[in-house]
Amino acid sequence: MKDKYLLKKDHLLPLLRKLKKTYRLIAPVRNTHGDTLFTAIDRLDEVRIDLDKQPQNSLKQFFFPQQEVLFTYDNPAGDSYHFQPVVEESPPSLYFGVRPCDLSAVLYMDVVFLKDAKDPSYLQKRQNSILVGLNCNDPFASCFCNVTRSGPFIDFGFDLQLTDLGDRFLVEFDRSRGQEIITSWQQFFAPAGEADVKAQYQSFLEARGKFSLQVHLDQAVRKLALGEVPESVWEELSMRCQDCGGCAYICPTCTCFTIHDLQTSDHAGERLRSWDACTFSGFTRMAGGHNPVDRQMRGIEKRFRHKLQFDVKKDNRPSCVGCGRCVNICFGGTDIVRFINMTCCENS
Amino acid sequence: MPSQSKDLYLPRPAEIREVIEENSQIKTFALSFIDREYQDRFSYAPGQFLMVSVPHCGEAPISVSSTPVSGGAIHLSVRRAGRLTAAMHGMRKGDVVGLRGPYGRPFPMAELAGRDLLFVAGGIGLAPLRSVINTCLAAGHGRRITILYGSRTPSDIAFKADLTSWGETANVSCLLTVDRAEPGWQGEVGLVTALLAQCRLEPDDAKALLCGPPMMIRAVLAELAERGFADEDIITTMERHMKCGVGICRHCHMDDKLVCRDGPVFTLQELKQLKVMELLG
Amino acid sequence: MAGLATTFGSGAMTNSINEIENAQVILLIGSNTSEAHPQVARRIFTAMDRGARLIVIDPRRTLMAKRADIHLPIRPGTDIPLLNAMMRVILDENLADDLFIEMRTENFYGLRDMLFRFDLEETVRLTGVDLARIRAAAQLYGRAQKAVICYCLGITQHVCGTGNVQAIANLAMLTGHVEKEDTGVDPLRGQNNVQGACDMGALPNVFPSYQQVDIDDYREKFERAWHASLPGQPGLTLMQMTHGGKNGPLKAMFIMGENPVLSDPVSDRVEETLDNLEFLLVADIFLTETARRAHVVLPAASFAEKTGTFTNSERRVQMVRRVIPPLGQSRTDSDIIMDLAGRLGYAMDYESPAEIMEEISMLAPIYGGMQHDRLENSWGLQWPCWDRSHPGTPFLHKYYFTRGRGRFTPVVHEPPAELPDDDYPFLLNTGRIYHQYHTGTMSRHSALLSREAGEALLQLHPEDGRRLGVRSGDLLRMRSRRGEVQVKAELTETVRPGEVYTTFHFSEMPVNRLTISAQDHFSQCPEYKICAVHLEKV
Amino acid sequence: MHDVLTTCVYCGCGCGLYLHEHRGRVTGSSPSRNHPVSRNNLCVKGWHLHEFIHHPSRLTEPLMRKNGRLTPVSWDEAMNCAARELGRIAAASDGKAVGLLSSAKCTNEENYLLQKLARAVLHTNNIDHCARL
Repeated sequence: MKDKYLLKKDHLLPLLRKLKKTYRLIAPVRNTHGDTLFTAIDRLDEVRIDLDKQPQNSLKQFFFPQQEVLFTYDNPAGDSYHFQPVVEESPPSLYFGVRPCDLSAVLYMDVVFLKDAKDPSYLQKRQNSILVGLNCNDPFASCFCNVTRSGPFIDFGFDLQLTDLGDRFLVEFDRSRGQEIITSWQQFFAPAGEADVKAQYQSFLEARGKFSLQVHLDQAVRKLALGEVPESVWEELSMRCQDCGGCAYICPTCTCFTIHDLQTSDHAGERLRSWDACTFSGFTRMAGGHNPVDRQMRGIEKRFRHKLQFDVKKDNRPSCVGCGRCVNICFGGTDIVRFINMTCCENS
Repeated sequence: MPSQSKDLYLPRPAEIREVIEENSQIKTFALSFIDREYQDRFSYAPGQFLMVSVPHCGEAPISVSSTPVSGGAIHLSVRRAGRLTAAMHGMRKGDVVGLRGPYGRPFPMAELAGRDLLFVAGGIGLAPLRSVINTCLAAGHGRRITILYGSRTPSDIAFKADLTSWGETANVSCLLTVDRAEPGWQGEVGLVTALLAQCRLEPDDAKALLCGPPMMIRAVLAELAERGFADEDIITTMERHMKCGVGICRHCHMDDKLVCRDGPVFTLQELKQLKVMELLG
Repeated sequence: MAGLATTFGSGAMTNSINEIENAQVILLIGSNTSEAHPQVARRIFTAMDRGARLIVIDPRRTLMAKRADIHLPIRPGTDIPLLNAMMRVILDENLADDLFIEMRTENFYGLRDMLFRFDLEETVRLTGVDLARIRAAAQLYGRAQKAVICYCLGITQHVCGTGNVQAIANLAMLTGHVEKEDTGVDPLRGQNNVQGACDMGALPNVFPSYQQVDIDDYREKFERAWHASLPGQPGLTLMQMTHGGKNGPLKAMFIMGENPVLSDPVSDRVEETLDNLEFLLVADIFLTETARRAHVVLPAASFAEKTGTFTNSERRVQMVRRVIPPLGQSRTDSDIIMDLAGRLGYAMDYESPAEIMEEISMLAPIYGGMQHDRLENSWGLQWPCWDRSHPGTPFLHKYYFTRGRGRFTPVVHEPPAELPDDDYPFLLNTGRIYHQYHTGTMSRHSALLSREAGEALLQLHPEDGRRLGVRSGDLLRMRSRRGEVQVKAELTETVRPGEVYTTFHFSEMPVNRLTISAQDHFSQCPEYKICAVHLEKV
Repeated sequence: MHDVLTTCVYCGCGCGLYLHEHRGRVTGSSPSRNHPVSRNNLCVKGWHLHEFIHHPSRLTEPLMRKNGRLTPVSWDEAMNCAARELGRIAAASDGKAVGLLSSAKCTNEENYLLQKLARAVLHTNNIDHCARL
């Protein structure tokens, strides 16, 4: 088959070892405590790459760190004020084992950070990235990418994409950088045959049948668009939200941030950008104390409307990729799945 | 003048040329970029805003209150509200702040030409409208201009020089009112809506521009609707907490709109599509 | 925690945090859980989603109270009458667990006699809650198979704090709600390592693992281990040390990572005490209000710059790991102590915190099996953990109470030390808020937390607000017999008329200038929760 | 950039969380998914735990009061003074006039050492911490 290749599983580690010479390698690593995180790998032999568990972090923190310095300033006397951009060149990085949900999230972040104004820090990191995807044969317990249409398989957005076919991976590429890798390291890749492509499709069909959550996303989207979500749902949510911000921080597509100055001496400081959550009351409170949004009532509402109503209106798709990371982590039990289900059963 | 990508968030130093004390709460700062060449190239349109940096205080959006004239000083009228504006009020001629911008969708100046214009402002709300009025007058706007301005007390009346000069212009009528009179005040006392009742308006051929506190906006909107103004002929500006100014950070969201990018200037028609607190009782 | 030690034999959470989500009934008393212990609140909400019932005893209508099935809004300081009333209902309605009482406890008749002696109506009147609600709560708790009581500083920070805890323990034993998984009595510890500091013997009367200093066997054991002769008299408590005043017992203090000027009651007295010391040594990460008064201030490393262990509220001992080297010239507290000991002529040579832990595990039996290598690749171990083969103890008192039999200790009402009167008509309660922590040393240095909650607010009922002519945001002058502060009002129905609530996180509003130094007789815990104040608009 | 599992320093829940180190600075904090307490989420304080670590007002050098003002000094000078004064007062009073406050913020190992310092070196049981506050 044209443009489709096979990579023996036995050859994966040797390939990564080669790629690591050119790129900083970031892959899901199972640490000694039992957590799996996307980790920048120093020594391939000292870590355990884990393709069986969902990494608890997404790629968000690599392209849009929790906290970063935008620039430094100094103001030695009142009559001068200088700004010095912080140039932090991110090395060419290869992200390996990126699931379709996380890949979709990166594509969403591209829209936020690069569509109109081009965020320099994001752009720099994104331009230096190679995304090697991994289709999901076995969705995890909290996954619902089938209803957000961002998985379990994806056919665009990656540089290289792997599908597990047992003892081998089917390898596809979407962009020239992916093709370059295949060309440069052709000893690892053999052309795929029609049977392999059929096997891939079979995996896809089977994967679609393996989701355990029932999430009626379309119905919730429709009700939001029509303004049919009962006030009682918002009331229940606002009562339950404990204001931790965790849903936004853990979400691969939540990109709200705040900017503030950190004074480092009498006459100098840094301007920092850090993650923020639209559920916080300080997110909208203006200088002087006036707040156009009542957090108590509307904090969590804003977030769900943004993801399932406003982004759908704007881009015709929700900004939830169904990765399930927020499911069951809410202190008050109001994750997006719970919200969708509440919305759907309220009518009946 | 969108900046290049690499310095999207990087302010440029600008020197305070003059500080005009409008009232006890509002000061107007006349600024120009220290980089002369940049200053000469810099342009903006009425209704746009700049992100102003003050050392250790971060940034705040401030709308431009001057008329864009090539190389001319940029006026920012600042009401003391939080930490940054308080620090700015302590600054003097020769001090330096950081500026980036201009940002936001300006007033539709082309649509204003050839129409009667009604300006209704309260307090600091006159700042962005001042930029529009002076720009219209500089362009030789020939139609009738009505300016209604409400302040809390006579000593809170800001932009006095402008108000005087507008009052002396042939096709401009300028009416003031205060919430509370002080000794010596001969003028009106009451809400701006009362002034509105005195005005002759031709809603079919006029545009109304309002800017002020939400309470005032709501009252004026009700009155204008009654007088037959169409929603698309009523234009106002929205104020929100902002961080990036360039449509990324989402602090200034109003439903699917962002005030920094889709506003701050909106027609009533646009606002009615949104759940906007200022319009809801 | 003295109350639980005398009744159960061990003053710690009997359960693990995760067990709470399996309980059928949760009784919350004196705990603003959703703000002070969010992870515990998360378990409570999960339990409720699985069908559990929540009873909240709190004078304020906190978020927990709003979500409760039964909220008992008691008059502050009347926990004992309320708990006694519940126990009386349980006896009257035959909901006591007779078999448990017989098999596992002692002195039941002492409790029973006391409960039958008092006038129920009269007792209920003290609490300000109606009997029907108390009865409903008692029935709910008494009938449950798996029930958990969580309490916090709202119970202990009273003159009758120990009595409050004993009453809670009585209630749990009366119904057999202890010694089982998903069932028990859980004091929620306020600070990340307050449990560990107690376990380590940072207390005037005990060595590590609660071995009393005045028992010769224990003292001799430590004398042998440490090659030093040790004092056998229990020492001074924190309040005795910080409230001595001009002629206090101390001439020198070494304060490591605490800020008593802001955290202790009657701040003026603390300042006077510290200012009159001949020598004050403070080690901290920031120049706190206390450090500013020191003769020598040592820069300490933060938790991100050192290795060691913390013990959480559920007795879980877990690793703290160094992420970066100490900032600037700062040093870890252990390096500081070892250096100081050396200069005082006593060699403390530990090559690592792991070696210190080895010494601890040899001397503190409940930490017997806890060495860093075991803690390193696990989620920690819960004490007691007697030896290296012991898996740790998720819930306490299985088969028998630590002290043998659980002892019923009848307690009766003791009124608060200071109640409102004509001159000081409001009752002031103090505590924490969600976004800030303790004296704010750490949390106030976070930009986002400070944005969310940047100043102290005084919660005041709208009715009182109207009477005082005060709106939200107005500045109030708040005065007690000991001092005065200014604070912004926040009108809210969370508090009841006549009662006000604020926090002690903000040094600009040092509320502990107002609080009283009255303390519990046994635990010396100060009565932060009740004092009388006068309010006026500034 | 690397992630280090550690334990939260705020309340008594004891969440397990990762601190993210980037070029010598702690730039982020996130929960451990499998830790029995944190279970993949933290409260708002935990999520912002990294923010105070590098705050510019952190103490970075020993200070000693000279002419009424706290003045930067060397470790040697500070520690000599501390040892001299504590030692003198402890010896003169047989430990009775010396008091130590330990901290619920410090590690078990540090608490252990401080009470050992009190008892074995300064010969006093005057040691306590804010357990009741």
